[in-house]
Amino acid sequence: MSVPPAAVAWRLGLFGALWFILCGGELGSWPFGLPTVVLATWVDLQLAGNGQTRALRPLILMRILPFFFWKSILGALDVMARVLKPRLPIDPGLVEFPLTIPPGGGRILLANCITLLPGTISARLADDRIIVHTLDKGLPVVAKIQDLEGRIASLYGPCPAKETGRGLP
Amino acid sequence: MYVGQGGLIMTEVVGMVFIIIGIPFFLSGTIGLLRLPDIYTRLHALTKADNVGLGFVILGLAIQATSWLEVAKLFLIWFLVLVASATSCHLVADAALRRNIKPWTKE
Amino acid sequence: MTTLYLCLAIVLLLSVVLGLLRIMWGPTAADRMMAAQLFGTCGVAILLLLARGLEQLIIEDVALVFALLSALATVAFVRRAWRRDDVRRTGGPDHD
Amino acid sequence: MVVSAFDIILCLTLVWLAWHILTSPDHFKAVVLFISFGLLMALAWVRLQAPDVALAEAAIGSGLTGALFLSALRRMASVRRGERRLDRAEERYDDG
Repeated sequence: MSVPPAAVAWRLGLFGALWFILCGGELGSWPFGLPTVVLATWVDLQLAGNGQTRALRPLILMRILPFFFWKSILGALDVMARVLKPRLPIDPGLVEFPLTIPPGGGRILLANCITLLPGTISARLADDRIIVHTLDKGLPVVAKIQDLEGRIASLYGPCPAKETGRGLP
Repeated sequence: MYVGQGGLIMTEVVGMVFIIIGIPFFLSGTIGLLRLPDIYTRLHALTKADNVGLGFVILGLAIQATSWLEVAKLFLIWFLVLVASATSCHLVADAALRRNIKPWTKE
Repeated sequence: MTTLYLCLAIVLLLSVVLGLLRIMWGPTAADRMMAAQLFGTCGVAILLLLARGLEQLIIEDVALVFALLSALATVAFVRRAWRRDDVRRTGGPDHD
Repeated sequence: MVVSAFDIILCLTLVWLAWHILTSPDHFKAVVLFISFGLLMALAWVRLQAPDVALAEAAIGSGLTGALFLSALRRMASVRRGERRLDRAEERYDDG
Protein backbone atom coordinates (compact mmCIF):
# COMPACT_ATOMS: atom_id res chain seq x y z
CA MET A 1 0.00 0.00 0.00
CA SER A 2 1.51 3.30 -1.00
CA VAL A 3 0.94 6.14 1.40
CA PRO A 4 0.72 9.69 0.07
CA PRO A 5 3.47 11.85 1.60
CA ALA A 6 0.93 14.52 2.56
CA ALA A 7 -0.86 12.06 4.87
CA VAL A 8 2.43 11.27 6.64
CA ALA A 9 3.36 14.94 6.96
CA TRP A 10 -0.03 15.83 8.44
CA ARG A 11 0.21 13.14 11.06
CA LEU A 12 3.82 13.91 11.95
CA GLY A 13 2.90 17.56 12.45
CA LEU A 14 -0.17 16.72 14.52
CA PHE A 15 1.54 14.25 16.85
CA GLY A 16 4.56 16.55 17.15
CA ALA A 17 2.28 19.40 18.25
CA LEU A 18 0.59 17.03 20.71
CA TRP A 19 3.92 16.07 22.27
CA PHE A 20 4.91 19.73 22.45
CA ILE A 21 1.72 20.57 24.37
CA LEU A 22 1.99 17.59 26.71
CA CYS A 23 5.58 18.34 27.70
CA GLY A 24 5.11 22.06 28.07
CA GLY A 25 7.61 22.77 25.29
CA GLU A 26 10.56 21.36 27.22
CA LEU A 27 13.58 20.69 25.00
CA GLY A 28 14.89 17.76 27.07
CA SER A 29 11.80 15.71 26.29
CA TRP A 30 12.48 15.39 22.57
CA PRO A 31 14.92 12.42 22.66
CA PHE A 32 11.89 10.45 23.84
CA GLY A 33 9.42 12.55 21.90
CA LEU A 34 10.79 12.11 18.40
CA PRO A 35 10.66 8.26 18.36
CA THR A 36 7.24 8.41 20.00
CA VAL A 37 5.89 10.77 17.34
CA VAL A 38 7.24 8.57 14.54
CA LEU A 39 5.80 5.46 16.19
CA ALA A 40 2.41 7.12 16.64
CA THR A 41 2.39 8.14 12.99
CA TRP A 42 3.19 4.58 11.93
CA VAL A 43 0.51 3.07 14.17
CA ASP A 44 -2.08 5.58 13.00
CA LEU A 45 -1.33 4.81 9.35
CA GLN A 46 -1.70 1.10 10.08
CA LEU A 47 -5.02 1.67 11.83
CA ALA A 48 -6.31 3.98 9.09
CA GLY A 49 -6.30 0.88 6.89
CA ASN A 50 -6.95 0.89 3.17
CA GLY A 51 -6.33 4.60 2.87
CA GLN A 52 -9.55 6.27 1.86
CA THR A 53 -8.11 9.64 2.73
CA ARG A 54 -10.62 12.26 1.79
CA ALA A 55 -9.10 15.32 3.35
CA LEU A 56 -11.16 17.50 5.65
CA ARG A 57 -11.53 21.02 4.36
CA PRO A 58 -10.19 23.19 7.17
CA LEU A 59 -11.80 26.47 6.07
CA ILE A 60 -15.31 25.06 6.03
CA LEU A 61 -14.58 23.31 9.32
CA MET A 62 -13.78 26.70 10.82
CA ARG A 63 -17.07 28.07 9.53
CA ILE A 64 -19.14 25.18 10.87
CA LEU A 65 -17.47 24.82 14.26
CA PRO A 66 -19.47 27.66 15.90
CA PHE A 67 -22.66 25.94 14.72
CA PHE A 68 -21.64 22.75 16.54
CA PHE A 69 -20.78 24.61 19.73
CA TRP A 70 -24.05 26.51 19.65
CA LYS A 71 -26.08 23.34 19.08
CA SER A 72 -24.22 21.62 21.88
CA ILE A 73 -25.02 24.42 24.33
CA LEU A 74 -28.67 24.34 23.22
CA GLY A 75 -28.67 20.58 23.77
CA ALA A 76 -27.39 20.96 27.32
CA LEU A 77 -29.91 23.72 28.08
CA ASP A 78 -32.68 21.51 26.71
CA VAL A 79 -31.70 18.63 28.99
CA MET A 80 -31.34 20.99 31.93
CA ALA A 81 -34.79 22.49 31.41
CA ARG A 82 -36.44 19.08 31.15
CA VAL A 83 -34.65 17.60 34.13
CA LEU A 84 -35.35 20.50 36.47
CA LYS A 85 -39.10 20.64 35.80
CA PRO A 86 -41.02 18.69 38.45
CA ARG A 87 -43.22 16.96 35.86
CA LEU A 88 -40.22 15.69 33.87
CA PRO A 89 -41.61 16.51 30.37
CA ILE A 90 -40.07 13.76 28.27
CA ASP A 91 -41.52 11.48 25.61
CA PRO A 92 -38.61 9.30 24.53
CA GLY A 93 -38.45 6.90 21.61
CA LEU A 94 -36.29 5.47 18.84
CA VAL A 95 -36.11 7.00 15.36
CA GLU A 96 -34.50 5.35 12.34
CA PHE A 97 -32.79 7.41 9.69
CA PRO A 98 -31.40 6.25 6.31
CA LEU A 99 -27.93 7.65 5.62
CA THR A 100 -26.77 9.06 2.30
CA ILE A 101 -23.31 10.13 3.46
CA PRO A 102 -20.65 7.60 2.32
CA PRO A 103 -19.04 5.30 4.95
CA GLY A 104 -15.89 6.38 6.74
CA GLY A 105 -14.89 9.29 8.94
CA GLY A 106 -17.91 11.36 7.92
CA ARG A 107 -20.35 8.87 9.35
CA ILE A 108 -18.57 8.61 12.65
CA LEU A 109 -18.43 12.39 12.87
CA LEU A 110 -22.15 12.52 12.09
CA ALA A 111 -22.93 9.98 14.81
CA ASN A 112 -20.93 11.94 17.35
CA CYS A 113 -22.55 15.23 16.33
CA ILE A 114 -26.05 13.76 16.62
CA THR A 115 -25.17 13.09 20.23
CA LEU A 116 -24.53 16.80 20.63
CA LEU A 117 -27.82 17.94 19.06
CA PRO A 118 -30.65 18.89 21.42
CA GLY A 119 -32.76 15.88 22.32
CA THR A 120 -30.99 13.13 20.35
CA ILE A 121 -28.24 10.58 20.87
CA SER A 122 -27.06 8.10 18.26
CA ALA A 123 -27.66 4.55 19.39
CA ARG A 124 -26.60 2.35 16.52
CA LEU A 125 -24.79 2.86 13.25
CA ALA A 126 -25.26 -0.06 10.86
CA ASP A 127 -25.45 -0.62 7.12
CA ASP A 128 -26.69 2.68 5.71
CA ARG A 129 -28.98 3.61 8.54
CA ILE A 130 -28.63 5.09 11.97
CA ILE A 131 -30.88 4.49 14.95
CA VAL A 132 -31.32 7.57 17.08
CA HIS A 133 -32.78 7.80 20.55
CA THR A 134 -34.72 11.00 21.14
CA LEU A 135 -35.86 12.55 24.39
CA ASP A 136 -39.01 13.95 22.78
CA LYS A 137 -40.72 12.39 19.80
CA GLY A 138 -42.38 15.74 19.13
CA LEU A 139 -39.07 17.25 17.99
CA PRO A 140 -38.39 17.44 14.22
CA VAL A 141 -35.62 14.84 14.55
CA VAL A 142 -35.39 13.74 10.91
CA ALA A 143 -35.21 17.27 9.52
CA LYS A 144 -32.46 18.19 11.95
CA ILE A 145 -30.36 15.14 11.12
CA GLN A 146 -30.77 15.84 7.40
CA ASP A 147 -29.49 19.37 7.90
CA LEU A 148 -26.55 18.08 9.94
CA GLU A 149 -25.74 15.44 7.35
CA GLY A 150 -25.60 18.08 4.63
CA ARG A 151 -23.23 20.21 6.67
CA ILE A 152 -20.93 17.28 7.43
CA ALA A 153 -20.94 16.14 3.80
CA SER A 154 -19.80 19.62 2.78
CA LEU A 155 -16.85 19.27 5.19
CA TYR A 156 -15.29 16.55 3.11
CA GLY A 157 -13.83 16.87 -0.36
CA PRO A 158 -16.00 17.43 -3.44
CA CYS A 159 -19.19 15.45 -3.22
CA PRO A 160 -21.59 16.93 -5.80
CA ALA A 161 -24.71 15.11 -4.67
CA LYS A 162 -24.84 16.50 -1.16
CA GLU A 163 -23.81 20.13 -1.51
CA THR A 164 -27.41 21.33 -1.44
CA GLY A 165 -28.35 20.42 2.11
CA ARG A 166 -26.97 23.56 3.67
CA GLY A 167 -28.82 26.51 5.14
CA LEU A 168 -31.72 26.86 7.55
CA PRO A 169 -31.26 25.72 11.12
CA MET B 1 -6.84 40.56 43.12
CA TYR B 2 -4.16 42.77 44.56
CA VAL B 3 -2.43 43.41 41.27
CA GLY B 4 -3.25 46.94 40.28
CA GLN B 5 -3.48 46.41 36.53
CA GLY B 6 -7.03 46.77 35.25
CA GLY B 7 -6.60 44.26 32.44
CA LEU B 8 -5.52 41.48 34.74
CA ILE B 9 -8.54 41.84 36.99
CA MET B 10 -10.77 41.97 33.94
CA THR B 11 -9.65 38.53 32.68
CA GLU B 12 -9.90 37.12 36.21
CA VAL B 13 -13.50 38.27 36.54
CA VAL B 14 -14.62 37.23 33.06
CA GLY B 15 -12.97 33.82 33.51
CA MET B 16 -14.67 33.37 36.87
CA VAL B 17 -18.06 34.19 35.36
CA PHE B 18 -17.60 31.47 32.74
CA ILE B 19 -16.54 28.95 35.39
CA ILE B 20 -19.60 29.74 37.47
CA ILE B 21 -21.84 29.39 34.40
CA GLY B 22 -20.45 25.88 33.96
CA ILE B 23 -21.40 24.60 37.42
CA PRO B 24 -25.22 24.37 36.95
CA PHE B 25 -24.66 22.17 33.89
CA PHE B 26 -22.79 19.65 36.02
CA LEU B 27 -25.51 19.74 38.65
CA SER B 28 -28.25 19.18 36.08
CA GLY B 29 -26.25 16.27 34.69
CA THR B 30 -26.25 14.63 38.11
CA ILE B 31 -29.92 15.41 38.73
CA GLY B 32 -30.72 13.96 35.33
CA LEU B 33 -28.78 10.81 36.17
CA LEU B 34 -30.89 10.40 39.29
CA ARG B 35 -34.31 11.43 37.98
CA LEU B 36 -34.57 10.11 34.41
CA PRO B 37 -36.31 6.76 33.97
CA ASP B 38 -34.01 4.57 31.84
CA ILE B 39 -30.48 4.11 30.59
CA TYR B 40 -31.03 5.86 27.25
CA THR B 41 -32.46 9.02 28.74
CA ARG B 42 -29.73 9.07 31.38
CA LEU B 43 -27.17 9.00 28.60
CA HIS B 44 -28.74 12.21 27.27
CA ALA B 45 -28.18 13.97 30.58
CA LEU B 46 -24.63 12.72 31.00
CA THR B 47 -23.23 13.35 27.55
CA LYS B 48 -24.80 16.72 26.92
CA ALA B 49 -24.94 18.57 30.21
CA ASP B 50 -21.58 17.49 31.60
CA ASN B 51 -19.60 18.17 28.45
CA VAL B 52 -20.97 21.67 28.10
CA GLY B 53 -20.36 22.32 31.79
CA LEU B 54 -16.76 21.22 31.43
CA GLY B 55 -16.51 23.36 28.28
CA PHE B 56 -17.51 26.47 30.23
CA VAL B 57 -15.17 25.69 33.13
CA ILE B 58 -12.27 25.14 30.73
CA LEU B 59 -13.10 28.28 28.77
CA GLY B 60 -13.06 30.26 32.00
CA LEU B 61 -9.76 28.75 33.15
CA ALA B 62 -8.26 29.36 29.69
CA ILE B 63 -9.22 33.04 29.84
CA GLN B 64 -7.40 33.32 33.16
CA ALA B 65 -4.38 31.29 32.02
CA THR B 66 -1.03 33.01 31.75
CA SER B 67 0.68 30.95 29.05
CA TRP B 68 -0.40 29.67 25.65
CA LEU B 69 0.82 26.20 26.45
CA GLU B 70 -1.54 25.98 29.39
CA VAL B 71 -4.44 27.09 27.17
CA ALA B 72 -3.50 24.43 24.62
CA LYS B 73 -3.36 21.76 27.32
CA LEU B 74 -6.75 22.78 28.72
CA PHE B 75 -8.41 22.54 25.33
CA LEU B 76 -6.69 19.22 24.68
CA ILE B 77 -8.25 17.90 27.89
CA TRP B 78 -11.67 19.17 26.82
CA PHE B 79 -11.34 17.63 23.36
CA LEU B 80 -10.38 14.27 24.88
CA VAL B 81 -13.33 14.30 27.27
CA LEU B 82 -15.68 15.27 24.44
CA VAL B 83 -14.55 12.48 22.11
CA ALA B 84 -14.38 9.93 24.94
CA SER B 85 -17.87 10.61 26.24
CA ALA B 86 -19.53 10.81 22.80
CA THR B 87 -17.93 7.49 21.91
CA SER B 88 -18.77 5.74 25.14
CA CYS B 89 -22.34 7.07 24.99
CA HIS B 90 -22.70 5.51 21.55
CA LEU B 91 -21.12 2.23 22.71
CA VAL B 92 -23.39 1.90 25.73
CA ALA B 93 -26.55 2.79 23.79
CA ASP B 94 -25.59 0.27 21.11
CA ALA B 95 -24.87 -2.46 23.67
CA ALA B 96 -28.17 -1.75 25.42
CA LEU B 97 -30.06 -2.08 22.13
CA ARG B 98 -28.27 -5.37 21.41
CA ARG B 99 -29.47 -6.70 24.74
CA ASN B 100 -33.02 -5.75 23.82
CA ILE B 101 -33.42 -3.27 26.61
CA LYS B 102 -36.59 -1.47 25.57
CA PRO B 103 -36.54 2.30 25.88
CA TRP B 104 -38.91 3.67 28.45
CA THR B 105 -41.93 5.30 26.83
CA LYS B 106 -44.69 7.50 28.07
CA GLU B 107 -47.89 5.53 28.39
CA MET C 1 -10.35 34.21 44.81
CA THR C 2 -8.66 30.95 45.82
CA THR C 3 -11.50 30.28 48.25
CA LEU C 4 -14.00 30.64 45.43
CA TYR C 5 -12.27 27.99 43.32
CA LEU C 6 -12.30 25.62 46.27
CA CYS C 7 -15.99 26.31 46.98
CA LEU C 8 -16.83 25.45 43.38
CA ALA C 9 -14.73 22.28 43.70
CA ILE C 10 -16.76 21.34 46.78
CA VAL C 11 -20.02 21.82 44.85
CA LEU C 12 -18.74 19.49 42.13
CA LEU C 13 -17.56 16.98 44.71
CA LEU C 14 -21.03 16.95 46.24
CA SER C 15 -22.51 16.37 42.81
CA VAL C 16 -20.19 13.37 42.42
CA VAL C 17 -21.29 12.04 45.81
CA LEU C 18 -24.92 12.36 44.71
CA GLY C 19 -24.02 10.40 41.59
CA LEU C 20 -22.95 7.54 43.88
CA LEU C 21 -26.62 6.96 44.58
CA ARG C 22 -27.10 5.85 40.98
CA ILE C 23 -24.38 3.23 41.46
CA MET C 24 -26.19 1.98 44.55
CA TRP C 25 -29.61 1.95 42.84
CA GLY C 26 -28.66 0.46 39.49
CA PRO C 27 -30.82 -1.15 38.15
CA THR C 28 -28.84 -2.34 35.08
CA ALA C 29 -25.09 -2.69 34.97
CA ALA C 30 -24.89 0.08 32.38
CA ASP C 31 -26.53 2.52 34.79
CA ARG C 32 -23.86 1.87 37.37
CA MET C 33 -21.14 2.20 34.77
CA MET C 34 -22.52 5.53 33.56
CA ALA C 35 -22.16 6.93 37.04
CA ALA C 36 -18.47 6.12 36.84
CA GLN C 37 -18.41 8.06 33.57
CA LEU C 38 -19.94 11.04 35.38
CA PHE C 39 -17.10 10.77 37.88
CA GLY C 40 -14.64 11.09 35.04
CA THR C 41 -16.06 14.37 33.73
CA CYS C 42 -16.70 15.89 37.16
CA GLY C 43 -13.31 14.67 38.35
CA VAL C 44 -11.58 16.49 35.49
CA ALA C 45 -13.39 19.71 36.42
CA ILE C 46 -12.57 19.31 40.13
CA LEU C 47 -8.91 18.68 39.38
CA LEU C 48 -8.66 21.68 37.07
CA LEU C 49 -10.26 23.92 39.69
CA LEU C 50 -7.88 22.55 42.35
CA ALA C 51 -4.93 23.09 40.01
CA ARG C 52 -5.83 26.77 39.74
CA GLY C 53 -6.94 27.18 43.34
CA LEU C 54 -3.86 25.58 44.90
CA GLU C 55 -1.57 26.95 42.17
CA GLN C 56 -0.07 23.58 41.30
CA LEU C 57 -0.18 23.24 37.54
CA ILE C 58 1.02 19.64 37.63
CA ILE C 59 -2.46 18.64 38.78
CA GLU C 60 -3.61 19.36 35.22
CA ASP C 61 -1.69 16.26 34.12
CA VAL C 62 -3.76 14.17 36.51
CA ALA C 63 -6.85 15.65 34.86
CA LEU C 64 -5.49 14.57 31.48
CA VAL C 65 -5.20 10.98 32.73
CA PHE C 66 -8.76 11.13 34.11
CA ALA C 67 -10.01 12.25 30.71
CA LEU C 68 -8.51 9.18 29.07
CA LEU C 69 -9.44 6.68 31.74
CA SER C 70 -13.20 7.03 32.01
CA ALA C 71 -13.44 6.02 28.35
CA LEU C 72 -11.15 3.03 28.93
CA ALA C 73 -13.34 1.70 31.72
CA THR C 74 -16.50 2.08 29.63
CA VAL C 75 -14.98 0.33 26.63
CA ALA C 76 -13.74 -2.52 28.81
CA PHE C 77 -17.22 -2.75 30.28
CA VAL C 78 -19.07 -2.87 26.96
CA ARG C 79 -16.66 -5.28 25.29
CA ARG C 80 -16.07 -7.70 28.13
CA ALA C 81 -18.25 -7.40 31.15
CA TRP C 82 -21.83 -6.76 30.18
CA ARG C 83 -23.20 -10.24 30.31
CA ARG C 84 -26.30 -11.37 28.56
CA ASP C 85 -27.97 -12.63 31.70
CA ASP C 86 -27.74 -9.15 33.10
CA VAL C 87 -31.02 -8.24 31.44
CA ARG C 88 -33.26 -8.52 34.42
CA ARG C 89 -35.73 -5.89 33.42
CA THR C 90 -36.74 -4.19 30.24
CA GLY C 91 -36.90 -0.50 31.00
CA GLY C 92 -39.56 1.29 32.94
CA PRO C 93 -39.37 3.78 35.76
CA ASP C 94 -37.84 2.26 38.86
CA HIS C 95 -38.67 5.15 41.10
CA ASP C 96 -40.51 8.41 40.92
CA MET D 1 -11.69 26.44 56.39
CA VAL D 2 -12.97 25.74 52.90
CA VAL D 3 -10.07 23.41 52.25
CA SER D 4 -10.88 21.37 55.31
CA ALA D 5 -14.55 21.18 54.28
CA PHE D 6 -13.39 19.67 50.97
CA ASP D 7 -11.16 17.21 52.80
CA ILE D 8 -13.85 16.16 55.24
CA ILE D 9 -16.36 15.43 52.48
CA LEU D 10 -13.69 13.51 50.58
CA CYS D 11 -12.68 11.41 53.60
CA LEU D 12 -16.23 10.56 54.61
CA THR D 13 -17.09 9.55 51.06
CA LEU D 14 -13.97 7.39 50.80
CA VAL D 15 -14.75 5.53 54.01
CA TRP D 16 -18.40 5.09 53.02
CA LEU D 17 -17.32 3.79 49.60
CA ALA D 18 -14.77 1.40 51.07
CA TRP D 19 -17.40 -0.03 53.42
CA HIS D 20 -19.81 -0.63 50.55
CA ILE D 21 -17.12 -2.19 48.35
CA LEU D 22 -16.35 -4.70 51.08
CA THR D 23 -19.94 -5.54 51.99
CA SER D 24 -21.70 -5.42 48.61
CA PRO D 25 -23.15 -8.82 47.68
CA ASP D 26 -23.27 -7.82 44.00
CA HIS D 27 -19.78 -8.17 42.54
CA PHE D 28 -20.37 -5.90 39.59
CA LYS D 29 -21.54 -3.13 41.88
CA ALA D 30 -18.42 -3.59 43.97
CA VAL D 31 -16.22 -3.22 40.89
CA VAL D 32 -17.90 0.00 39.79
CA LEU D 33 -17.65 1.33 43.32
CA PHE D 34 -13.98 0.36 43.28
CA ILE D 35 -13.41 2.37 40.09
CA SER D 36 -15.09 5.38 41.68
CA PHE D 37 -13.04 4.81 44.81
CA GLY D 38 -9.88 4.98 42.72
CA LEU D 39 -10.92 8.28 41.16
CA LEU D 40 -11.74 9.82 44.54
CA MET D 41 -8.52 8.39 46.00
CA ALA D 42 -6.62 10.20 43.24
CA LEU D 43 -8.29 13.42 44.42
CA ALA D 44 -7.17 12.60 47.95
CA TRP D 45 -3.57 12.11 46.79
CA VAL D 46 -3.74 15.49 45.09
CA ARG D 47 -4.86 17.03 48.38
CA LEU D 48 -1.95 15.28 50.13
CA GLN D 49 0.45 17.19 47.84
CA ALA D 50 1.38 14.04 45.93
CA PRO D 51 0.26 14.61 42.34
CA ASP D 52 2.61 11.90 41.04
CA VAL D 53 0.98 9.29 43.25
CA ALA D 54 -2.39 10.63 42.10
CA LEU D 55 -1.32 10.04 38.50
CA ALA D 56 -0.38 6.44 39.26
CA GLU D 57 -3.55 5.86 41.29
CA ALA D 58 -5.77 7.15 38.47
CA ALA D 59 -3.96 5.23 35.73
CA ILE D 60 -3.20 1.94 37.48
CA GLY D 61 -5.44 1.82 40.53
CA SER D 62 -8.60 2.92 38.82
CA GLY D 63 -8.19 2.49 35.06
CA LEU D 64 -6.10 -0.63 34.61
CA THR D 65 -7.27 -2.53 37.69
CA GLY D 66 -10.88 -1.57 36.98
CA ALA D 67 -10.68 -2.93 33.45
CA LEU D 68 -8.99 -6.12 34.69
CA PHE D 69 -11.67 -6.63 37.34
CA LEU D 70 -14.40 -6.24 34.72
CA SER D 71 -12.64 -8.84 32.62
CA ALA D 72 -12.19 -11.19 35.55
CA LEU D 73 -15.84 -10.83 36.47
CA ARG D 74 -16.83 -12.16 33.09
CA ARG D 75 -14.54 -15.14 33.44
CA MET D 76 -15.96 -15.86 36.86
CA ALA D 77 -19.48 -15.80 35.51
CA SER D 78 -18.70 -18.24 32.71
CA VAL D 79 -16.88 -20.55 35.12
CA ARG D 80 -19.80 -20.48 37.49
CA ARG D 81 -22.15 -21.48 34.69
CA GLY D 82 -19.93 -24.49 34.13
CA GLU D 83 -18.72 -23.37 30.76
CA ARG D 84 -15.24 -23.77 29.42
CA ARG D 85 -13.13 -20.71 28.86
CA LEU D 86 -14.36 -18.54 26.04
CA ASP D 87 -11.95 -17.65 23.33
CA ARG D 88 -11.91 -14.30 21.65
CA ALA D 89 -14.05 -15.13 18.64
CA GLU D 90 -16.83 -16.58 20.76
CA GLU D 91 -16.80 -13.64 23.08
CA ARG D 92 -17.34 -11.36 20.19
CA TYR D 93 -20.33 -13.27 18.84
CA ASP D 94 -22.17 -14.14 22.00
CA ASP D 95 -23.27 -10.51 22.25
CA GLY D 96 -26.21 -11.73 20.27
